[in-house]
Amino acid sequence: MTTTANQDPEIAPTELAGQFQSPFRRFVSDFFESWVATVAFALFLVIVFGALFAPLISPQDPYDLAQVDVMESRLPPGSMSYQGYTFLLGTDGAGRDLFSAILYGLRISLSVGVVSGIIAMIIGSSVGLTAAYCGGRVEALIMRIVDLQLSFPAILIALMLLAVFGKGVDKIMIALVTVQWAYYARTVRSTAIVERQKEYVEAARCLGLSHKRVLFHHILPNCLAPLIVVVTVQTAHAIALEATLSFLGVGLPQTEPSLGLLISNGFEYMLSGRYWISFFPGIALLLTIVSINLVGDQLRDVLNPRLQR
Amino acid sequence: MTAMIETHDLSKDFVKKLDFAGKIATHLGADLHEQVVRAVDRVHLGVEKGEVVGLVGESGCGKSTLGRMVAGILAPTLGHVLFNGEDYAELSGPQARRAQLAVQMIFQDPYASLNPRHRVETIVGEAPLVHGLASKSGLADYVDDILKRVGLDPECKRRYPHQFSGGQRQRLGIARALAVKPDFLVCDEAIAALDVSIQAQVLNLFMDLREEFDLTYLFISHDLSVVEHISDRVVIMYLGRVVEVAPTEVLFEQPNHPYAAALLAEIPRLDQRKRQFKPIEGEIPSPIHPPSGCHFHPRCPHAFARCQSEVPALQKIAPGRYAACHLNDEPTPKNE
Amino acid sequence: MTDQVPTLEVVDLATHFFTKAGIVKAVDGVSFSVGAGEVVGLVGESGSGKTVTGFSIVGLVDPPGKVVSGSIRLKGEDLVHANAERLREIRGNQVAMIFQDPMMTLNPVLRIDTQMIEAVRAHRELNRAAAREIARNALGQVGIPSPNERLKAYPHQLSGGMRQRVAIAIAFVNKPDLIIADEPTTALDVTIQAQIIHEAQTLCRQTGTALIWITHDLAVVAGLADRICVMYAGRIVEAGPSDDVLDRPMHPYTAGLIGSVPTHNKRGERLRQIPGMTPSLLNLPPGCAFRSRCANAQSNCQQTPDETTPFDGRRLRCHHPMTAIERQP
Amino acid sequence: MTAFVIRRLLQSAVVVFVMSLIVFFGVNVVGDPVDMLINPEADQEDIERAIRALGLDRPIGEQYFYFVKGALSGDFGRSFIFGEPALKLVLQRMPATFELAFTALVMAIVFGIPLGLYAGLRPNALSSKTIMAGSILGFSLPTFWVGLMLIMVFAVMLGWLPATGRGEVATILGISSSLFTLDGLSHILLPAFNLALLKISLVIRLTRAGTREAIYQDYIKFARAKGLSENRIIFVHLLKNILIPVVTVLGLEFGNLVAFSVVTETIFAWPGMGKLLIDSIQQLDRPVIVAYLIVIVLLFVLINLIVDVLYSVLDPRVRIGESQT
Repeated sequence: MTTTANQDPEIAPTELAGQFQSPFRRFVSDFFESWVATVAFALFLVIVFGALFAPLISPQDPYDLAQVDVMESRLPPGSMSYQGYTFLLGTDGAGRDLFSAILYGLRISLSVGVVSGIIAMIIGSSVGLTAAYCGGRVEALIMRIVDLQLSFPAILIALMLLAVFGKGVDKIMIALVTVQWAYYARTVRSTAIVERQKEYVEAARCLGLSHKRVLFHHILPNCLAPLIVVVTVQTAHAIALEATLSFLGVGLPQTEPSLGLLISNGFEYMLSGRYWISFFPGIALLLTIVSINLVGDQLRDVLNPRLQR
Repeated sequence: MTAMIETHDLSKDFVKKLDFAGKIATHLGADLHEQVVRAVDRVHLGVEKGEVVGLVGESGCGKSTLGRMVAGILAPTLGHVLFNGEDYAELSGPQARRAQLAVQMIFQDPYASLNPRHRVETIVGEAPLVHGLASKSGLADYVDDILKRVGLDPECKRRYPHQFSGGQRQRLGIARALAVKPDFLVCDEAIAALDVSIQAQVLNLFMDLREEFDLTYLFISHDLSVVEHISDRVVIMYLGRVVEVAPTEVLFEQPNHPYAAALLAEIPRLDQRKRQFKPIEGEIPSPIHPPSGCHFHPRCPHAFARCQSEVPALQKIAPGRYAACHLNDEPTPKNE
Repeated sequence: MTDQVPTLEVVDLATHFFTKAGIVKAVDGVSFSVGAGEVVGLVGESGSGKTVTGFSIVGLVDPPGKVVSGSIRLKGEDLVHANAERLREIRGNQVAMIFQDPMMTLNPVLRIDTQMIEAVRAHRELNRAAAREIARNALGQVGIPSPNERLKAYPHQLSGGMRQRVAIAIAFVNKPDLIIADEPTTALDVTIQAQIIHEAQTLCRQTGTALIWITHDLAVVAGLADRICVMYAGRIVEAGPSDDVLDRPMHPYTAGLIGSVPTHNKRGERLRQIPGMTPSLLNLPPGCAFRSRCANAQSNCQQTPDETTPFDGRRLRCHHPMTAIERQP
Repeated sequence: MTAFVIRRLLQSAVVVFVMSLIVFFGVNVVGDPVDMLINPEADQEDIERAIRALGLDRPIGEQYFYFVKGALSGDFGRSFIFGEPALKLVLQRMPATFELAFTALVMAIVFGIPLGLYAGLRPNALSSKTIMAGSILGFSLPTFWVGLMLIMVFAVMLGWLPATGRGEVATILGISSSLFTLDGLSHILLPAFNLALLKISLVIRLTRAGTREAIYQDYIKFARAKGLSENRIIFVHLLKNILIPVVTVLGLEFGNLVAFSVVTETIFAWPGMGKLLIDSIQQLDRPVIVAYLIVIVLLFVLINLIVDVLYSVLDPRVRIGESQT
């Protein structure tokens, strides 16, 4: 059942006016139609905000030795500090305020995830677009590599790389980019191939427009929707993967305490019932990933061409 | 006088090559072959200036492929397309561009043929601006003018395609083509996807524009009544080959080729009531494995031995009429 | 008129879709009947409600659609209030359907024999072998060569025309009283279309099955149907014997539709087009839905026209029907 | 079909070749092979001897040749820690990992398919929405953290299930597994569920999406029009169509489970290959790492091969399409 604008120019040209909406505004209003997605998006903004302004919000700088007292270690949530503020989420084994440590950890987790996600997206989509554009042997070669890589789980490839390279922020970013670029390449290429075969591309070529113009002005904008969905999913993956690797002790070094490391550090206190040291950083990680995934889920629905009216 | 568009021996093959593994498999005895589909097979076609030529055939007959080669979107495997006597393949620079713009195409699917991310003004105005047919300052007026001529309100030019109905979108597609001042339009099933009442509107528009812009059409359709209505001459294709070419009235009066005859007998017509449908037997063969000789022989009620072995040539049977059927060479009359 | 109970009688049927954007009155007050052995053409453009009418009869309207009022009687039995199990018994047994796209109607991962045998066994207590025999005969009846091999095939191994024949064989396999064919030849080529119409026509004549042929193509029903119902925006605007309706249309829409079809004698002339677009059924205002496109429209067209019977066998919904003079081109 | 299998075999061969190159270069070129392959506690003379024995003084091509030769004969050197052949160590741990991955796979099927089918058939029911919300959560929960929480709740707080180890192992028909003893079962429950959680979510989403898509297909409607019972429509017509992609994905996910067991095994101290790998990475036990990587690459290639063939057997469109053209 089509419910699109059905007026005729010869009869009522002005009747269309009420339905005028640019694709972007339509997209925005569709997106916020779901309250779950709206809440998730707000939550994600709060998390990003907390991470960005961690030094201003957190009661203590957990990595300034002058502010941390070992005597205050492993205090349960709600305990008072000597300085007079409350340890909202308790303290860890070294006496750091967990709430502050989580905010600082979020900074690291988010930046590692997002930065490597962006690099992977740039590399992956250029490669994918190149494949779709060149076709033939270049495409076959690129897609073979992509298929090869995608047939192995991300964590395995990351472990392989880290086993060779060792720990470090740069190392883990290399690992994350290596793991992720192939997803972007595959998505962009497959969408571009579909778009390339549509009649509007034939029409553009018939109109004598240059290859470059057709590629960047006609095909690329139509590949953005699936790309955006993959960006959200992959960013969530990257954050989770970094946390996992750091937890396993092969990711970030102790000097860069991301959420994964915080959880790992709390592991040893778990069996003695001091749950909060692992629990709260885990919740922070979970909320970050859930909010991104929920946003991605709604994006998938809103941008799905098959569901579009 | 040279025709505006001519094709000489025009052929298009679509090849699905065997990969390395396939080659090994054939060595091991598997029955695999490189698949070559000859979608268009040595087609000679001429369209005079001002003429409307209808191209008719059922699915898989290669009519769309032929149309795309004429429009310069697909490169032929063999043969040539000539525009005003000049070969597409030999043109370059401004001449090539001129030829490219002079032949435009109207597509079947009013949804897929418009870029969903572009506004109407971009869809219609992009090419004229790129090719310098309109100046940046004059573009708005240029686009308005064209929209009016295809029956669209210029007010709507800030809109996106999804805000239009199928018929309006097809008008947009026509406006986009007209914007580069073409001489020749290839209409590929241009009204097939539209509702009956909208079909009539667009068909009328095509006829009006023909007068107004002095256009020449290659009108591709599977719908014989539509082709009969608009065309001066009709070309009938079957499995990649032209089987008959004739002026419309003559063809519909008395088709020569048995396939043409069958096709004409089977179109449902408004003025034929409660009829007993007596279809020709058999399916349309796959273009991958077309029958030998005359492609139509397995379904043809008049087929004889020669039809299985020898491809009938398209030959002149009367002034302006051509057919590819061995029956025309036989002294014996058709056994009706 | 006979006092016999018609095979199907639909009275004042209304099927609405309750969408987020509003109520779509896809079918809004449709009445017609089909007698035994009769072929009725249900003609309309996209969105006219012809398909929904077909699905309403067999109770297969997908949510958010719902039959909201009216009655559907199959040989006197009420189908609107029949329970799900009774409807299931009727479907495929007393009323069968043929769909538009033969490439999509057969399950791609099940063999033809599975799909035919289950259709037989859903309604008859038969063993597999007996059901298979019936299936084989049914395939033979629709002109499928070597039915034994075809039974073992998967749908993708058959051409579109072949698949539609299989679908027709399945529809006829339980000798139904009524077949509803929803645009069964639209996706097919002209020569294949003729074959399919031929098979359906012959089988109906042999078995006395009533046939509702839903289509947008007036020319097809002209050659096939005894009676024609023309639908526009969810209502039947005109109905009557085929010859009568096609030669002397009274509703301006019917006349416009006929004028839109290119024919021999209009070659090269401008067609008599209907201006404007088919209206959106979403929140359609009351009144004659055609009035914005109608040359005869006057102020009283703001009120929905009632159904009238200008003469025997002819029904019409129009305040200002065409006169004989207006019909001249 | 023949061409299909040959194509897959060729591809597999290429994959193994490429991966052997990557592992070789990773170990011998990017890192310092002397550090990586020779016990750091060896004295100078031992190192010299080992370099010659390993062929590290030869040209790179020749080194690769020796690497492949060693790999083919199953020789990846001895573990620095255990002093045993690295390959033997890895293979010894394999059954424990397989047992874990297999149990998780079964859980994913048993929970995932019915829940997904249910949610797909009644998309608007509250229960379905709950299932879908749960699946998003399951998708987002970091495996390792869930593992910790499972231990905390079920082992520490409630004390119902053991937190670590594999438990008692029994041997039936030559297969030793902890699945055959009650104690073993109680040990495997938590880690298997931990490992399965992500896959359950995945299967739910896949099954639901497949159901949602299939339910609107004409063939389902046609099946209804034939008057088939709802059970036959769902369990024959619908399920057969959606199971093809689900089974394919599940096959591939088995490999994924084996890889992800690295995390679960570390948390639950499960004595499998994954824990061995992490221990070896932390203790710089390079021969074991190399052996693990090669084994897992072969495993993946094998799984992919089996799944591809399985898919073509399941789907008649692929099975018959190939032989006809």
